Amino acid sequence: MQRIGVFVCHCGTNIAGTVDVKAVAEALGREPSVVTSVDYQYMCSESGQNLIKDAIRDYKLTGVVVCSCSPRMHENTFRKAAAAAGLNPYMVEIANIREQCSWIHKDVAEATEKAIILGRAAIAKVQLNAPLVAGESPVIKRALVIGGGIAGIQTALDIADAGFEVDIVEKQPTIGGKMTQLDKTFPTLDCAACILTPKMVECAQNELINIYSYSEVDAVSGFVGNFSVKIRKKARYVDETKCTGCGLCTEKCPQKKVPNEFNLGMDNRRAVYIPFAQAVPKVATIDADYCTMLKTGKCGVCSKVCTAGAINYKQTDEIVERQYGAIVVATGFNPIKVDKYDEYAYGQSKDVITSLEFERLTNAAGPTSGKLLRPSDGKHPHKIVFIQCVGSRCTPEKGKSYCSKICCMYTAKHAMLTREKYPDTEVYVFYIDVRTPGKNFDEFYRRATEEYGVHYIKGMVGKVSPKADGTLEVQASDLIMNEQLRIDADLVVLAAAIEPDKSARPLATMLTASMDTNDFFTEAHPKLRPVESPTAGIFLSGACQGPKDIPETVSQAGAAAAKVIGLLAKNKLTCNPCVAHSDELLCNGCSQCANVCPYGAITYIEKEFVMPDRSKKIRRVASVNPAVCQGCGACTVTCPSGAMDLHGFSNRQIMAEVDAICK
Amino acid sequence: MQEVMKKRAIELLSDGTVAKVIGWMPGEFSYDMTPAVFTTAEEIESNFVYNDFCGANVSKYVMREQKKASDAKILVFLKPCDTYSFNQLTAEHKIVRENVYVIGVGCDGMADVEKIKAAGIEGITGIESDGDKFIVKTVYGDETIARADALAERCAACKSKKLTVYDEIIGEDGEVVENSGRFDLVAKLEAMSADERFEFWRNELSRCIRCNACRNVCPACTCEQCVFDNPKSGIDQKAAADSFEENMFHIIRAFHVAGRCTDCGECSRVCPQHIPLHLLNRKFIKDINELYGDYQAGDDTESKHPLTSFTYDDAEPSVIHERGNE
Amino acid sequence: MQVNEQFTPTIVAFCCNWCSYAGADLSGTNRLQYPANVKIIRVPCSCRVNPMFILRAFQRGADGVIICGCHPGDCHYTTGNYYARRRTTLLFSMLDYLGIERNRTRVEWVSAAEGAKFAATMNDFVAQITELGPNRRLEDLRCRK
Amino acid sequence: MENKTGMKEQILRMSGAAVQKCMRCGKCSGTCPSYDEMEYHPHEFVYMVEKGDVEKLLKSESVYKCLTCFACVERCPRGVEPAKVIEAVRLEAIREQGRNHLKPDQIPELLDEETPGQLLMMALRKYAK
Repeated sequence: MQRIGVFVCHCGTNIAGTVDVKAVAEALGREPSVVTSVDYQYMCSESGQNLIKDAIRDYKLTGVVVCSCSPRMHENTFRKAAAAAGLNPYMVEIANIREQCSWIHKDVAEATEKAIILGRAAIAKVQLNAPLVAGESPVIKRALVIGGGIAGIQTALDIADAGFEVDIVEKQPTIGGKMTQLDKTFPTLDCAACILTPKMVECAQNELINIYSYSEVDAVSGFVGNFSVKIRKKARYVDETKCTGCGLCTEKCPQKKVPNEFNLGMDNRRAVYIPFAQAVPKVATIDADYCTMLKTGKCGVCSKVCTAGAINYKQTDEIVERQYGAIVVATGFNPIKVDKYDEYAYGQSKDVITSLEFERLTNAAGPTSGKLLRPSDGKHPHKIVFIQCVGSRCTPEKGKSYCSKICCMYTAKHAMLTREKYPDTEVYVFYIDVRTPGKNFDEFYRRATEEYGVHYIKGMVGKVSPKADGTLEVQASDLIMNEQLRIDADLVVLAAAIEPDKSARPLATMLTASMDTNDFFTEAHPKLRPVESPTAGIFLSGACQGPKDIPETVSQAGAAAAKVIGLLAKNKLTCNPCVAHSDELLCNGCSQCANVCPYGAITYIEKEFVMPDRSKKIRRVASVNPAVCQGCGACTVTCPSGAMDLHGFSNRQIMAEVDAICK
Repeated sequence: MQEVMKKRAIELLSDGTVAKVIGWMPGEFSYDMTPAVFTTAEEIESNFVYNDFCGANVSKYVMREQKKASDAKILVFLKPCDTYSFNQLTAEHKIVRENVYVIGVGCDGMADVEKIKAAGIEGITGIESDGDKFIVKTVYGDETIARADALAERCAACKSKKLTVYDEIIGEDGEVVENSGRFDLVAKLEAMSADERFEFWRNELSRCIRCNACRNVCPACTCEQCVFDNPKSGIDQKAAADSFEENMFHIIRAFHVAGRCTDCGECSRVCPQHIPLHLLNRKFIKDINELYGDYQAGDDTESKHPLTSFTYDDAEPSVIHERGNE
Repeated sequence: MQVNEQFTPTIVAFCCNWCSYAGADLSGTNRLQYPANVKIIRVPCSCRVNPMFILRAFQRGADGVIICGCHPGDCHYTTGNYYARRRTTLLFSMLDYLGIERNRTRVEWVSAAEGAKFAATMNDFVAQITELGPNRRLEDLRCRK
Repeated sequence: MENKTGMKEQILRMSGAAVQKCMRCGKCSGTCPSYDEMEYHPHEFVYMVEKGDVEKLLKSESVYKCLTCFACVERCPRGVEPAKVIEAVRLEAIREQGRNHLKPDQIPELLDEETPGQLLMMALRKYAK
């Protein structure tokens, strides 16, 4: 039998003005198990709290009901007071007789009656309360960053800066990501490599940062503060510790016809390669799909020329298992494939290119050493047409439903740079809307038209037809002139939509992190928790969460790092004790609860039970990880047998409230 | 058919592939075929039966046998509708698929003995199928009855004759039946006024004697302990003391199996009070199909059922308030 | 027995802690009135509302039950209200199918900023239930007042 | 005004096209082979029908200039189907004039499996004078 104390607050006249608090205290004092019931001016004040503390000691209370303002206001205050008097804080319930009673009613009799009923409901609930103890779990003080683009790099640097170890897993042979392929960056036009490579070097040199390049995440288990991750280090057939990055092997390799992915296949590399000069780690990698030695066993040139003896044809994939307290996803994006849009003739003409290919054509380290030349004949293009929104803002059948966000700005950059370097070139940009919300963005776009004379045309290109003379006939509408244009262009550049990297979906499954229909990771809250995944301990950095430009990516990367640091700085995590728990004797292991859990908090264990006849039996039962569960209760309703219940909001507690209200 | 099945069962039993066989044998009367577990060739020889009275869904018996010994190899004969329940039980980890050898048996619909009796045929000892007729064996000699007149209601509105899981097939595999008409009665009820519906269901549910046969036979009712039997649940009730409790039990039971019910119709078959309980389950199935897209529980063992999944643009609950017929 | 007296219905409102309960608080802070016969039960999320609770309320004498949660897409637990939406839709449809007045139940999405909507919703719902009259089809006679 | 919305509804119903999905990119007009022949262009059809401004379209020769090649339908990023809107306006114009050129009994012999039914109907209405 509980011993319950009821404390009715006047809140000055806020409550006492419309609720007869004395009558409430008196009526509730007659409820079963209530041993004391008093009213007071301000319960939340120091002396009000002391009143509660004294009553807990004097009456040996096992439960407390405070009739006052909203629990969202002072539930914690009263819980702390109870704890100070030696009562479990979760034995306190609040009846909200201010916001949900005195403030909305004028009639005193009516409001008083309602306050009594709300008090009764709280008493009925507290009758069934049980002391709850918040669990604790240790935090492993190391973070994992998945993806080594600018997002991952910035997050890793910021975490390391706070003194925590960070591992970066990057699937390519080098970190750097998409930004390494860019020429200049908008709106300031600094060179991408100049601002990125120092950060890459910093990562390599920072003692707290460990880079797993050419590696992928194979499996993830555990929970916030305590993840265990299997990392597959793919065989690169070069001993990273020995290779000096001299590059001799990449010059001598006889296999010269490997499409160079760094230049998007616009030139070739060798079978053993270093993606680019500033690669980090600067270590050669052998492409097993093309290496003659690995395929036929005959060649071995690279091994012969390597003075460091770093080549190892017998290398195999290696799995390392490491523990982390937090995981940051920074898997980035890719441009979509545009060959499905027949009307733009991407597959038909070499001179229809994507914007990322255009970046390579204008980059000094690119296939043309930075000279803008047509891929088909190597001639300088005099008329260039840029097409916006290729695959963005479409119906799901036609492409991506979202705006890819970065295309308007980089196209303005491309147009501007082209006009600056080659003033004899006519540049047309076909747009639906020009979207430039960002600091100095609209000014930048205006400069493209006002200072550089780029022709912006409101309208869309309907068709690109390659002609016999090598030009491309661009048929488009000009919506403002209300006419149809035909432009004979030398080069057509498509601003392809961007999409999350393909590796994100399987990774999300491993992390039990949720994704939207476009495979972007979802945030814990779209406004208030934008860099956290709903799964505790998983954080989001960069374009894996949605299309982003570089400044935005870097700020999000820093924000994610701050969240990680906040987590790793703790020695132990205190869990919310109002979490789900499963009655193993009732659970039949059907897995429905795990299907609705947004946090992956429910796992199934094979547990041995002693049956009434003393025989032992192994049964599959649900097990809730209290460190991961957030206490939403979705599982409790899915469970038909009622094996799954929620501490603090149990089936019986809520039904007791219902009963008290309806009586 | 029965002989082929018997032969195959004995083969698999004697070559050690399986240790138990789940099928049917006569119960109290020779027309109430009951699920049965056989462990020897002799038992099969003398008792195993498969005929047009074998309507009972045996999938749940696999679960029961595996509960006794999860590693014992079991042979089970499943009719098409039983395979859906079997899949659903597998999906919910109630059956270890690897330890079961499934022989799918084709089915053309089962006979309803009540209908045969109602046609004045007495002393029934057996049944045979013959095209669009059933030949009913009786102590007074053979009688014939048109298939349409003796077919069980649920088989007349059969949703699928397709075997969704099997290791081998005896007989013919069929297809999913389009336009089975199984929702016709639900639609008819929906078209009634609220008063008429209330009247209808009061009339039906007030007959409930809480024998729990529906719950015991249901392949989706697999709880260790039912909420209605658990004093700790706060809603336990042994017998319905009030009309509310009659409603409560059946609403909650239907809700608990919603999305998981394969529409096998066993609940209505076993109800001694002849309450059309399947109309509750079918209402959920019809709503699910209409609101969230066609879904058949037990089609496979992978997909999440409609109540444990969602789409961002699901219908709002107000659709219920906005549709016709208050 | 109340005969010819003004019928005041008993209404149970399940409100999720993060949006609707806060919305109810806000309507209090703004002094927006709604009838006193609406009593709120705080639950962590609309997905915590078990059909058993709804039936229980009717059994014990409630005349109307309303469930309020975050707007779809805004759930504090990301997905809770999506499950609640399906469950309540199907349950309400079933009650309707059994001939129980469909307007005794309702779901509304009320955000923490929508104090006015909360009060308006409650006023509207109370009026609706008052018009429907006492719950007789899903009550437990033993609990009749 | 009422008549205006009535006409719009009628055209939307006939065409089954979702004009409200249009994002005004002009790709339909950019792709239209009949563009120069037309007074009102595909994107204008979509926009004007959405506004309910159908009268001008009904009177315009443009409705007969559309080749029904469906390039705009094929390429519209938003699935608006401008050609179907134009066809619906054309039908409306023909109906208003009481000049239905369609002889139903001629259809079966003209059908073959390759020809989209809708295309055939359009051709009949346009050319069977």
